[in-house]
Amino acid sequence: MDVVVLMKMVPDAAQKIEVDAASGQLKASTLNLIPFESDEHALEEALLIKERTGATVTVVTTDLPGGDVALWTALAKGATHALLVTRGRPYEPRSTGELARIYAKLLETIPHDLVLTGAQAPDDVEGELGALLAAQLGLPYISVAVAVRPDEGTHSAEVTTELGGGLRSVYESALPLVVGIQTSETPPRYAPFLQIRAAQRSKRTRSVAVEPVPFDPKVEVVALHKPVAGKGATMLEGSPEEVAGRLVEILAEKELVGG
Amino acid sequence: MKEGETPRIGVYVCHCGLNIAGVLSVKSLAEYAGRLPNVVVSRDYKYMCSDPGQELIRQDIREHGLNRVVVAACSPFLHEETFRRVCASAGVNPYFYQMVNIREHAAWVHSHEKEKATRKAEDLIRAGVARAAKLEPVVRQRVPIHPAVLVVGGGIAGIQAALTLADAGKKVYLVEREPTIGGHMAQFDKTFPTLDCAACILTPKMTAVGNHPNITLWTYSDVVKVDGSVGHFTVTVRRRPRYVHEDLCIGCLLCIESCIYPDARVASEFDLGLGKRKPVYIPFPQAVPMKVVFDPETCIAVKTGKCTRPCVDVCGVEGAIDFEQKEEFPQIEVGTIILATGFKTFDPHRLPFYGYGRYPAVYTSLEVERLLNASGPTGGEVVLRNGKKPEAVGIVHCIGSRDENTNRYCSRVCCMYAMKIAHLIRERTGAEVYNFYIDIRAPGKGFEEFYDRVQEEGVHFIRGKVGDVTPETPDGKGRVVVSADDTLLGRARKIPLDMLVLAVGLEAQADANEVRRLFNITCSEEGFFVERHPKLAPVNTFTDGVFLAGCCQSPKDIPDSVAQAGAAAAEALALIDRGEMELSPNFAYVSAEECSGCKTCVPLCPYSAITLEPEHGKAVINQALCKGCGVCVAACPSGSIGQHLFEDAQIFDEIEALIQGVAANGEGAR
Amino acid sequence: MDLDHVLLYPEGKSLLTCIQCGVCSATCPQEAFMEYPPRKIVAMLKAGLIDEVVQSGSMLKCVSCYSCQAKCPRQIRLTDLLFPLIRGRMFEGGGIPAELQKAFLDVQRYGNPLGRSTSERSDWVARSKVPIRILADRPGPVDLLWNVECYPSYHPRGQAVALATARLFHRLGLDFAILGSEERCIGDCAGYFGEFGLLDALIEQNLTTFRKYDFRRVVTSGAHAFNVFAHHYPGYGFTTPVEPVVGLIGEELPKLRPMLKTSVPHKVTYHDPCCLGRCMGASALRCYFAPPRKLLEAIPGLKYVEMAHHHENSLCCGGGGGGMWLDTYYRDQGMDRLSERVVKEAVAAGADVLAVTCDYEVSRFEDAVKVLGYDRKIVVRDVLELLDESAGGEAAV
Amino acid sequence: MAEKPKVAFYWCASCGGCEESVVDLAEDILTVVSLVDIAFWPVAIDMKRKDVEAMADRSLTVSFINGSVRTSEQREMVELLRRKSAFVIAYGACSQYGGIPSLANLHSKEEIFDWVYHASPTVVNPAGTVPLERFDDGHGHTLKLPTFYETVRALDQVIDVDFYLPGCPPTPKLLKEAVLALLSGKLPPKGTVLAPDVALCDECPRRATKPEKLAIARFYRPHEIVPDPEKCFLAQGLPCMGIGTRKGCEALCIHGNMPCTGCFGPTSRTRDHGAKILSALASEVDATDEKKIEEILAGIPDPVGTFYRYGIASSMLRRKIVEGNGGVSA
Repeated sequence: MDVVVLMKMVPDAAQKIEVDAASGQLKASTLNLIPFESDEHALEEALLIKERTGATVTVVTTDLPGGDVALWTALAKGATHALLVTRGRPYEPRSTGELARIYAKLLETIPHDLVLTGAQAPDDVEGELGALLAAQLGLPYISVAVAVRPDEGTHSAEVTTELGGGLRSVYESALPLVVGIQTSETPPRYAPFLQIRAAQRSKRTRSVAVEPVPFDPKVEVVALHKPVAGKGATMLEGSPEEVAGRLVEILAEKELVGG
Repeated sequence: MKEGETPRIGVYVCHCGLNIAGVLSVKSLAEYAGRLPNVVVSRDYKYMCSDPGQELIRQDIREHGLNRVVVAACSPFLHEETFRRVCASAGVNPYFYQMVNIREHAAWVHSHEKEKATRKAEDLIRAGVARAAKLEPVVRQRVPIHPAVLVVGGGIAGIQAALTLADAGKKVYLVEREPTIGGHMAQFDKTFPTLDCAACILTPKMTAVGNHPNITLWTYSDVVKVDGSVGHFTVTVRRRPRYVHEDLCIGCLLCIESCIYPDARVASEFDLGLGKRKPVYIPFPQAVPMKVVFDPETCIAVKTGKCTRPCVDVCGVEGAIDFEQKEEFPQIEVGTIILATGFKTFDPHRLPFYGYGRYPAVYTSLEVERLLNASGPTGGEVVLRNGKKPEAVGIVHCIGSRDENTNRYCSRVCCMYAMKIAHLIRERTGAEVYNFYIDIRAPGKGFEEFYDRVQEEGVHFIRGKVGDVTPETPDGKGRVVVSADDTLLGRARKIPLDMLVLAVGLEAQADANEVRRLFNITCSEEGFFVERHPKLAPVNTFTDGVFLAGCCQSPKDIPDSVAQAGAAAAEALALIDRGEMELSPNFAYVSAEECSGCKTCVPLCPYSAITLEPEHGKAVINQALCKGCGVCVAACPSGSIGQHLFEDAQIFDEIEALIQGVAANGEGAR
Repeated sequence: MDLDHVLLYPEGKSLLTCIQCGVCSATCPQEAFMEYPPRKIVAMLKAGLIDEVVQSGSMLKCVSCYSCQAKCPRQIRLTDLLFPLIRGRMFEGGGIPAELQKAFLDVQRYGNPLGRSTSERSDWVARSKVPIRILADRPGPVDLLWNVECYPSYHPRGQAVALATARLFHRLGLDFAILGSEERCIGDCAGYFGEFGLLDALIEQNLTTFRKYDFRRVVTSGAHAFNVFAHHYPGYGFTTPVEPVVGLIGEELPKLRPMLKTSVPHKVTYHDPCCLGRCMGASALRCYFAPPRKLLEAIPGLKYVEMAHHHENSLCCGGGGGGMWLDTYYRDQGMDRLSERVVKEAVAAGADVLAVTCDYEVSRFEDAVKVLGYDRKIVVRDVLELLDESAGGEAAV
Repeated sequence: MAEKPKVAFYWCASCGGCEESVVDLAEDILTVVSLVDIAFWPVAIDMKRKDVEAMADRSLTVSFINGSVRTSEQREMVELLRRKSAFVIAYGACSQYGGIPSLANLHSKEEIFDWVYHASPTVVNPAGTVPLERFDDGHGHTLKLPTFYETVRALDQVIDVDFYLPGCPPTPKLLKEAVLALLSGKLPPKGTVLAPDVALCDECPRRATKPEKLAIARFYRPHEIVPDPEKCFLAQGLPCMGIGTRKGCEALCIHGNMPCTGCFGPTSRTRDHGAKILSALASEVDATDEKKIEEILAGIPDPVGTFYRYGIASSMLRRKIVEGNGGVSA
């Protein structure tokens, strides 16, 4: 069983991010790229599959700053292989469509029964990466998954997805299959620092050059700006009793609670 | 060997049964030795130390004209003297003998590498032979022994030693720091495991000391200076003023009654502060000598002179009380010294988490001894500081013992005295008594039986040391709750107690290090005086003529202290009756024409054996005081100090021979 | 040192000398909740049953309070060596609660366990009425490098303490500076939970920063950083003297005393943090039991009372060794929180103020006060806040 | 009149002070010259190696050789003189013990060359020129220079030496006594050092001021204090080698208010001069805790240079280990 995890490096929202007034783009100096949370879950799900079935787990990301650290961390957590997609210079596909084509091209060269990726990303809110990739490869695609249970014997997988309000649906699909992971069955594990360093020293990450894919995006980012603070909230002051009383009044006004 | 005579060396390789021969190839070693320079004869033999083995050497000395003997066998500790005697009996100076230790240094430590072990033995023998060629004859010096003995410390050990010697007709000076003899034993109520009354068995001995015509008893005194060496020590004693002339005081104690302070208000040292005394006092009713002491810290007559002195008025002996009395420093001549300076109990303030000094419910075992003692502050009743009788009592063993944070060693007596205290408390109060222990150590005569008895009496034994002591109320004045891991039950126990007794361990006296310097002996890391050999010379020290008795050497109980005191007295007697003593031959000497008088050696000598000869300012070493430690030899910057048996030439040749082999074997060459 | 190699080192070999006296378990504040309390863990280690210990989760309950280690008669290094090594094993098999994992990841990424931006680390400085020098802005020699630490830098209550500290430094005329956004976690939780790789990386990174500047001594806001400085940094060649802030201010008391004019009419008790006392060992010379008490007693109007557990016997706030991020886990395990036990003792002692000096404690104890519903009975203040108040607070600088 | 005994002087690795010390005989030099023929003395008389080679073996009564041996030329010359002389006297500290030049044994040859020809701040050598043992100019001319050995040696580590005259340099008095002794034929045993075998304290004018216990709380270097001209140097914290150095110099340095630096070497009973004095002084340090001891010892920043100033070559230290040749070969 070969599981491939596609990880995406995104700006770390915990850090103060600034927009460059001149270019209208994010200021590179303020950016700290980390793997997106859903991708971490995709990796965790893959590692759980590995622990259950002995599958090999190949982690892939593009060679953006921090990509190497993400791969070392994945190896430290237990991934089998780690690939850095490169063209010999910092590689930044300008759209999910282009990225899907690149990954499709890469996957032609590596074995894959299951391709896991985060269900969405900050620059892929619709979660189209998995869909586009599946379309390119001609594979089935299931998204917002919370559990993936492949069966080597039948060469199929049972995939659980979560819909709004806690509803769950269970699918069965033949392999190979592309899955967008919402959350893994258990929270992503922690990689001890020593093992990350060991992974770094082991030189187990491999760079794979993928030829440029001609792609003409029809959509472009024109400008970015920080949210403007609105005047939404009203601060309630006074003793707890007063505050509670006022709160009841407001809720009643809005007819959210019965008078 | 006369000067210029060539060394003729005989080498004897001992099999020591299979101890050596089982590992080393003794035949090939003997052959190897035979090829070494100056070696005339070389043999191996099953037991060199046996009579035929010894005879073999004597015969070779006669037949081959040997003038040096090397025996490759065991440690010099065991048989160096044996073979020296063999040499002497065949007319060769006994110091023309060299021992090579191929048993401990080769056979035993390398028993799994026989080949290499044999090679190492070759190296050792070669080095020994090289050294033997450079040996020089030595003549041992003798000193006469003064028949008087100084015993320092008047506890049970000192008392026993003094009485034994005095009964043998020897003059004894017994010097005790406290105002009375008796030591710690006098503070106890009962002794384990027989529950004898401590006073009943101790006080007759104390009185015997006080009355013995051969004993000069100096209490309230300490030794301040010791000069000389075995046979002729000159000792200076400081006699502190007790403001009463001992020869005049009849011990009527009227002065105490009449003291201007009507009530006892000074914390009694003897009662560890649990009881009170007056500024003029005797420590306890059976004190010996029965002479009062005026405490200079609290007696206003001594301190300020402003007192109406009713004590003087009431005293029936003219001039017995003398507030002008001064320190005196008498000097005495003795030939031997017995140190019986005892111990102190561990101060549990050092383990603050047991709450000693913080919570009134916490006591030391010695304090409880005083509470239990009929002549103690409560007349033998177990009453707490708050006046109540305890209903639940805990005794924690190993306080200040078996603990890297305090003392590493086992104090040996605590298990037994803790059980004794448990028994007595239970007997007198009916309280529940919990002993918190790690291991019960009861290896003496009647000890295990006593352990059984105390258990049968209903004393609880919890295997687990108390790890936490918390007051039941925030003010800390009431009960304490102790936590222990009952390791046999595998469960934590929290027990509220009215009284917590800390079974404190025994430690060396606080001034052990100064005393050690005074008497030129050594202290272990813990501060106990070190015996010359733990098994074969347990009461001797490395300083000839100074012997040890009792707890100053290591923690021990009363029977062991008494037995050791007897042994120390016997050692002293043996010396006195022999009348003289041979000095160790390995002393250092200064070559007068080579010495530049730089004085480097003088302050370094740990035995104060080096002085400057006044006329030319050259260093001189007193042979009787020199212990052959070699410090001066190493330090002399112009190489003008030599040491018999350890001459530079001998050592360097030995080392060089050793290195040759290592280099030749290609090992260790870096 | 790996657990497998423990016995190769003298510190580890001491394990073999354990006499199973049980002092460790008897003194352990979490003993009741551990499947395997400390004594048993040592026995199991000796018997080679380490995996059972790792799997039991007992080690998650150790809050590195040093009680066992400080009292161990064999000086077995349970708190700072053996337990971290055992916990280090837990990284292999999982079993580390998510909250704690996140704290480690945040330390890895941001140098603080709160997951806050490094650039915001010195935001609190803007609120200070007294000048606070940041070395990156104004390099050059300085006497005192103040290691502010994470909670005082980011947590609102911690920031209040940091501001009070700055005012006291200013009043005393101390020449001090901070690292600002260059400061990183000193490594406490990593070191005591066995994330030695992270500790190592943090130390290397911090030392690189320290080497850029010229300072004579270091003062730490809290107890934990002080402890890590004392135990781990010298091994990396860092020998600059380090003092906790109470130690430093304690020495300045003669100068401070005349400034303490405002009465603080409260009954105050003080919680001894593990990392300023016990952690230095039973025979330690560098315990800070006296300075905070002396400081408190110097405040006019203040009446000092002692809790049942104090000095080397003090309870732990439960925040050490990762405990700060295990509250949810503890709750799930049905355990009572140590911080609540301390607050109860403080109230029982009749105090209306619980004074602390450890950077974790203000927030921990305030939570406990709220959980216990003691809001009206007692408040939690840092010793420095009380001193600052007595010296006139913000209004007087 | 019988032919006067022939004497040679030769100069190896040294500063030249020993040569001057011969002239320091002042008018006594006339006595010497009247009694002996100076057959070879390159510094003063124009004679060449071939002149010595031409002499019969053992035709020189005595050769006074100063300086240590550090080049192949010096080695060849001393071997030559050994053959031609009945007696060889190692003259002065360098010859006897290696002297100050042998402090070079603390460095490798490469380090020395690198410093002298490249690294030293006063060197201007843009071409990076270094001395070569052999240079061909391309026109058939070859220039040969002596080999510079890795290790500096005392004279007796190269040739057999009969007597030693200690000092840096030896005093005229000792030289005169030595010459007269040789001429008289009353010779001490071979290998004798021609100076008294007692340490300098014995003739030190300040001996009485040395306390029994020094308790040195701090060491000073000579430039750090103005020494009391009456008081024992050690009592003032100045490391003085006099306690373990032969007397015979008549305490020259002491009279100049400088502590003894040890040029007369140890007494015959000492194997290692530096170690012996070091061990004596270490026992005088007034501290028992490790940190304080280190602090006090830091007052001697260059212990090897202090205690082995004149004797690295003949000490047990011998030299710094050099990779590849075991550190002992040339």
